[in-house]
Amino acid sequence: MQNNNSSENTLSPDRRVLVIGGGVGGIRAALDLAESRRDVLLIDKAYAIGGLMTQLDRTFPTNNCDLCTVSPYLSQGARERHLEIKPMTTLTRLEGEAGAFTATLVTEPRYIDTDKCTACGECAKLFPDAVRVTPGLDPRAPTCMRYPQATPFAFSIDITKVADMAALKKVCRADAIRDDDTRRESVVDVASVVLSVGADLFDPAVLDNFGGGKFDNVVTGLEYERIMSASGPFQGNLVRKSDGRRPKKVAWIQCVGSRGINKGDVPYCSGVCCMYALKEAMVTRERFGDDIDTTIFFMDMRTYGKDYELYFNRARDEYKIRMIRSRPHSVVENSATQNLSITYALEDKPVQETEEFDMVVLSTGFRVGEDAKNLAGVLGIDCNQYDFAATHPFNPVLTSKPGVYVCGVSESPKDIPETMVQASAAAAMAVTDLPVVPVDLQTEDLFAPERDVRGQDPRIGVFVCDCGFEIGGIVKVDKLLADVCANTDVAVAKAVGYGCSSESMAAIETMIQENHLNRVVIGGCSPRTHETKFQDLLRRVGLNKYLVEIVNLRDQTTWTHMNEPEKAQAKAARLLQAGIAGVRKNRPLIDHTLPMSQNALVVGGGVTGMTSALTLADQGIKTYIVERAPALGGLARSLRKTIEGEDVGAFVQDLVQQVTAHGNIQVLTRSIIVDHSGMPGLFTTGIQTGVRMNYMQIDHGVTILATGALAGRPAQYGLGTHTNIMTQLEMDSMLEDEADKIQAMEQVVMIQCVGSREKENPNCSRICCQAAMKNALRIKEISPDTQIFVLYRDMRTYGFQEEYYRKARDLGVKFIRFSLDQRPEVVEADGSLSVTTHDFILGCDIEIAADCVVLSTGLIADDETTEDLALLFHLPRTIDHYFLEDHVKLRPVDMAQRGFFLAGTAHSPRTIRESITQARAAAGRAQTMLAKKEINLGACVAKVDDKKCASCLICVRACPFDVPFINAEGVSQIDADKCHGCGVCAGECPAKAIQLLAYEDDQILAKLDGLFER
Amino acid sequence: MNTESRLEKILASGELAVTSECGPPRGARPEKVREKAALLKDHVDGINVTDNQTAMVRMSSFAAGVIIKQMGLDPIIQMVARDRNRLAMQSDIIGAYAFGINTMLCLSGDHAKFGDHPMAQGVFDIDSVQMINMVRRMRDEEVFQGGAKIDGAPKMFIGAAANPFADPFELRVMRLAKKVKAGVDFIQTQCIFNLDKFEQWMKGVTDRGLDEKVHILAGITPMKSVGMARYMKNKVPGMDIPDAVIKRLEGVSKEQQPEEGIKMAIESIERIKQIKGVHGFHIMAIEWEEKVPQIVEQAGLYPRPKV
Amino acid sequence: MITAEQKPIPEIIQYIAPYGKILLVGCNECVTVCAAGGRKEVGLLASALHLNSMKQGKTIDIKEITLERQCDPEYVEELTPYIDGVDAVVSMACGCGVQTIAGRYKKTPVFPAVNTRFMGASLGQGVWAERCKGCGDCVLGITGGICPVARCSKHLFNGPCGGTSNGQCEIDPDVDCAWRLIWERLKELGMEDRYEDLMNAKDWRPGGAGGPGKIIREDLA
Amino acid sequence: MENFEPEIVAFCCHYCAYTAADMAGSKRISYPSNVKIIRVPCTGKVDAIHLMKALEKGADGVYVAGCLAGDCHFKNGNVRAEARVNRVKKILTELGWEPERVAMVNMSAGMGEYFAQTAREFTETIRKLGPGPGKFAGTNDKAAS
Repeated sequence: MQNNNSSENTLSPDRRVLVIGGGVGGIRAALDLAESRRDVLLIDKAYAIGGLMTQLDRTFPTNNCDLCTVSPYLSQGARERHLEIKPMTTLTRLEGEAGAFTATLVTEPRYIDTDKCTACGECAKLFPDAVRVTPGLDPRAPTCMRYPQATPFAFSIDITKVADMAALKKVCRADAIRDDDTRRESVVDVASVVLSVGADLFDPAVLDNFGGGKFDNVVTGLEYERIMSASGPFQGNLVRKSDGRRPKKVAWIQCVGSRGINKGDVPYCSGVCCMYALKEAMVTRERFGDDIDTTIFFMDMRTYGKDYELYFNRARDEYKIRMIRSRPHSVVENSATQNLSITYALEDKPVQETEEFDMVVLSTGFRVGEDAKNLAGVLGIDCNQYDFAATHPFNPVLTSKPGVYVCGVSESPKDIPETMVQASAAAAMAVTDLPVVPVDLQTEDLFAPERDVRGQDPRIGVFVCDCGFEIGGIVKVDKLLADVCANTDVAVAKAVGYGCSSESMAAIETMIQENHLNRVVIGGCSPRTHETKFQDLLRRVGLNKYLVEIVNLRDQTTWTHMNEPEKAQAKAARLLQAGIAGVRKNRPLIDHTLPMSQNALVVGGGVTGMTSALTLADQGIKTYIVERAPALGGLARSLRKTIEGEDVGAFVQDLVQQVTAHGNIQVLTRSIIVDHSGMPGLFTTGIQTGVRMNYMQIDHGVTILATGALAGRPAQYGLGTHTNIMTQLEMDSMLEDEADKIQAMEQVVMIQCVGSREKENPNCSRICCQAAMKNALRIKEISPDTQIFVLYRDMRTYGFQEEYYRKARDLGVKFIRFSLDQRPEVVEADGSLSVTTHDFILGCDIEIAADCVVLSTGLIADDETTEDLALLFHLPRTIDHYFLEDHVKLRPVDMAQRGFFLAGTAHSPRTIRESITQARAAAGRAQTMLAKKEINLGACVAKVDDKKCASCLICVRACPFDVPFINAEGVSQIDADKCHGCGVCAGECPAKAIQLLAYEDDQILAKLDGLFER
Repeated sequence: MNTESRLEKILASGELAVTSECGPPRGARPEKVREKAALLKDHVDGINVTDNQTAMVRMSSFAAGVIIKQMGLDPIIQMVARDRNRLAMQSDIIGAYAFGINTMLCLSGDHAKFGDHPMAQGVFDIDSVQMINMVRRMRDEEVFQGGAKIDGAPKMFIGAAANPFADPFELRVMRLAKKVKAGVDFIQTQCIFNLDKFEQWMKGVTDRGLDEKVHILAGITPMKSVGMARYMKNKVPGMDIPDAVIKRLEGVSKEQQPEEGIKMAIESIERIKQIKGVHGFHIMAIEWEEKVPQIVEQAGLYPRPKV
Repeated sequence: MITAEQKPIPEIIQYIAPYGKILLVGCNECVTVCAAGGRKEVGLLASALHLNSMKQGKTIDIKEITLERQCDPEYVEELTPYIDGVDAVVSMACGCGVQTIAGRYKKTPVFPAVNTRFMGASLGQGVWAERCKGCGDCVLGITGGICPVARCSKHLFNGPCGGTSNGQCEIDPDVDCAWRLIWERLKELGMEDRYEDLMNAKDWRPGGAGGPGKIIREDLA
Repeated sequence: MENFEPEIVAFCCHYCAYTAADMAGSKRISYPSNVKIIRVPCTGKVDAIHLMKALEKGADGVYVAGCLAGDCHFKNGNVRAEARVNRVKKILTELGWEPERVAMVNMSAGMGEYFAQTAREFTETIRKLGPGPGKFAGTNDKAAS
């Protein structure tokens, strides 16, 4: 690396983005950058990247271990060219400014030459401590690989724990152990930095009341997940550390170390613990059913994310998890049984209860660690009082230092979906410090030349993943493999653990090469998620990627027939046989490509849409904003202040100005979308625009949906019947415009969850608790004597919002909980209002006179708009009419239909700040797609056999896209670059002259044969 | 005068002619033919004998025509192109003429689909216009259709049908012209209920001077009931029943409907008499032959002139 | 093109009931185009016959083959290698194809699997309509390009009859009155005056009345 | 025929039904293991012969699962598929087999529960109908030998 210390900001193309931290956030940011063909250097202080997520058993709300979906992408295809990973590396100095930083890095010695290491595991095996994978449960072993899907796939040695280096070196047949390895310093030029080091988890040992770190059977949430995990210390057996027995009664205690004021506590909410406790309890019930009782002790149930309320309802109603609203006082161990007694108080009972559990899980939250604090110092960025990186209010991923961006828990406590969104946003922002014109875009052929397998007899390799428990826990993989060996052309049949782990992928590659395999069957999970991965594997070993069949043993067998293992076994065997029969008929195929349109369409001209458009336009992408209303601005135009006290109006006005002045943005107001055609990367959308509704068409490669949501106005609690019954949004305006009215109020009652978390709209609107706090504090500021009552169900002031909640309580705002079966009643008598509600603590109904009743009405989906667009664009929606992203966790702003991205309140309710983040993320994701410059149409296209064609025109008429035509030779011609690959023509052709490649008749019939072979 | 036809003579005399219809029985019952014909005796100048009407098999029009002829009445035998090829037609024409039958009507015939033998092959060797031409040449040129000379040519007074109401309306006069060109002597029209439209058609006919070349007999059918009117409106192809007709029948009780129907038929005749070019009436009282004399009388068409 | 429709399967089953080995022959011409007897239909019929024999508890051996054109002896000759190995032939071609096979292989019974319908044109996907009767003496030149023989239910040469209602044929409201069409077309062509030309009685001999039709091209034959 | 376990093939389109089946999996919604899925890009690809051959080869029932009406990723593949399913129903009827052995169902990608419900219902339908054509093939061989 050249040591170029030039002071002028030249935006040299040699510069790249430095991503610090290899957790999911850092990985996502690095992948987005690499996919956009920007060079990126990812460093992590650990010996392998992956971060916290790799240690989780499964993640909410899907309850999958989706790790396997992320990690293999790190080594995938073209991205490798742009992505360099340096584990065991830290940043020690950062000089220069945005666009021209010089970073000094230090890499610690691994003592293993990763180029030589085959990851055979011998070194680890011969050290009786074995491989350590569980943080906090086992002592550190000298040789360590963090988790089975680790990248880079190599061991590392803790030199301080090695007693006999010679003996250790002798073990390694690959001669990969290097005891002379030393720490190295390097200097790199970077244009921008993305900080994503996350945070540590709180260590409950500092608290003396819960027994964390003291009692064997008190574990943290993360430890519990390691115990449950198939790759954990007990191979997935849920047992107590004290006696190895399976617990019968497990309790979770929420907010351990969070939302507290005592010694060792932090005041903020960690944001994720409610969901992960629910998840852990649900997975426990899923696996052990009624054998294990599960109880969660909580203060407020904070399931505020998209569809999280439904998850909570399921946990409570379907999984019968006991929910106790109480913060326990203490946990006491019974010295004989190591059982644990929890003492707690219920809000409606004067005396405390004591109950015994076999195991207690402490839901601990996030703390910024010392390393992260130091790193902030090295970066020179400001932090908030809790040491999280401080960010710009309307630019939520930008730190106080230009060119340094932050995502994930480094910025504030958050869950994986939020982290992924922020990571994509940070990546999109980091790009702005790079030259606008992306560098080389030549075709990136990274793969070995293809072996010609035509004419060869099939030599099939069958590799079956156990996917931890997901497959291997239900069916006998050995038996499956023994069965498939009956096929004479199956040359290899092997179990491969987590088949998508780097280790297994490498092993499969080796087996393919050593056994000269020319066909591969993978028994694993869904081809929808994993086909590309294994196709790339084949390409790496010089096999055409269409010579692999993925057999969906997990999603469609072991998960669905988990209670009938024998039937699952039989079905799995049949499916594998179908896969084998099918793969025999597979032929090498060539993918077809088309140039991609470099324009973007943003639907919706609110803050989200404008932010997305600006992000794209700044990167030289021609962007159209289509807005239904006569002016830009959306719902934010009716909002005055954020909870932080920022002026929303000024911000929106500035945004509108930037958008209208931007040369790459065309704004179409009073416009509606009327038709849509094309394919991802080459869309054509028809728009009627202006007062006259003139028709125009836009060509675009990507579409961002930012259509927003509507402010809810349910006819509840007398809304609309009395001027003094208003929404929080109206109160927001009143606070700005009519302070005198506020001063005249003696008592104000706020009612939360109005029209949310109810049967008609089951989800949480997320923004209302903070909106109530914002307005309550402003009322108190204007009129300190005004009494405020907040009637709530759960206060959901997640993250740092908790601080405002605390402040409101300090200022004397009264919080009275209510439940749906005893809702408050707003009564009007002679023009004056009063609210009656049940007080659980007093155990009776109370009546509060109210000068003003403020309803927290939240947001509701714009059903009409999302329905229209969903029909036009063929997009899925949630049951409550928001757009549905492709994957809640891994692709939170991508839609299932490629080329569509989603941001803002069209996704789910969220604050302006959160919408901005999502807007940037969507723009970033859109850029990753546009950066490909061409559309891969795949090889699944229709092919005509001229000899058989009767020129009957049936294909010409049947094709939904008008592709086939009768050519000069008098036979049907289907151009591969136009064919969408649906196969309708092949299904209709009366001469059987058309085959859909990759789904040819003989392949389908062979699969049927495989299913019914006896 | 080309033929011995009584109808031709009446028409030549300038008097309004009256014809009616007799559907032969669906069985070998000559008495039924006689009964029906007897009802019409003295009140009409010719009795149409239908030929497998509505494609239902009936006694042949030739045979029934002979029975009527033997009663001393004047049958007009109908012949449809559906059931016979040109050989059969010509032999039947000669045969009929040999029995003294001198008036006939050339028709295409209803499609077999409507009858009791929908599976039958329709012959349609020649169409009605070609049939007219064939019969005319047999009479005037004394040759068979194939060209050979006839020894004893049948001298038929040739009639045909015309439907002024079927569409395209503009073709209806032209098609009549074609029939005239082919040699038709008289025309019996489809039942007339829409008098305005009939007048319009007749205007077209007279404008072209066709009334000089062919005798138009206006088709009259008395409605037995409102049900019959509705059926004809909705189910019978080429029929034009104005809503007013149905309304008028609906306006009277069920018992009075037959009488009202007859009244309407008479009113129609009265009005049509005023139309230029109409030379007579063809009264089709479907399965209601007994009412024909009443209509003829009340319409002032009785007694029939002697020729 | 010649159009055809598959026979009811029970009828086909009845034909082949006595036989165990069947040669099922499709044709890649007209019957492929009208989706009655091409390669695809051959496959479907074979499968149907298998399903049937399964029900009967029997086995049936079906060899599927689709010829380029079953009405040409050279193509039909391609069946020779298989013919001795089968008990019967089922042809999915039009009557011409069936007879060509029957004429070539005298000892093997051949059964039709389709009903040959008419010479028709395609009106769109999956719809064919009769357009020609093969009358041997084309009048389209004077009827505005619309055939009264094929498209008038009564083959009227001097139509329309009195049954036309709303421009449709009396036999079916879904059938256009050919003479209405002829008239409209003549008007479009400015040839209305031709309407009143009397069309003489037709000579049906070239269309089959003169015995089985045959064309001999002396320059080619 | 006691303990008859029908063998069922479901041709599922990639975009909707196959995804719905995955969804059923990730939600751990169980359905009869009798149902075995063959993935196709669009149900419009499913040829009548595939359904016939499935029955011939041993399936007791076959269904095609595509996108909801109007929602086909390829515009109308699901409509084409339904027409072909109806054709096969007609053939089966002519042959004296129960037309209920083949079926068309429609669902969106998110309808994991419905996928499972459909699988359950179809399996029950076929269970009531008893073994399909392919099951008789085995007995034939014995009869023939």
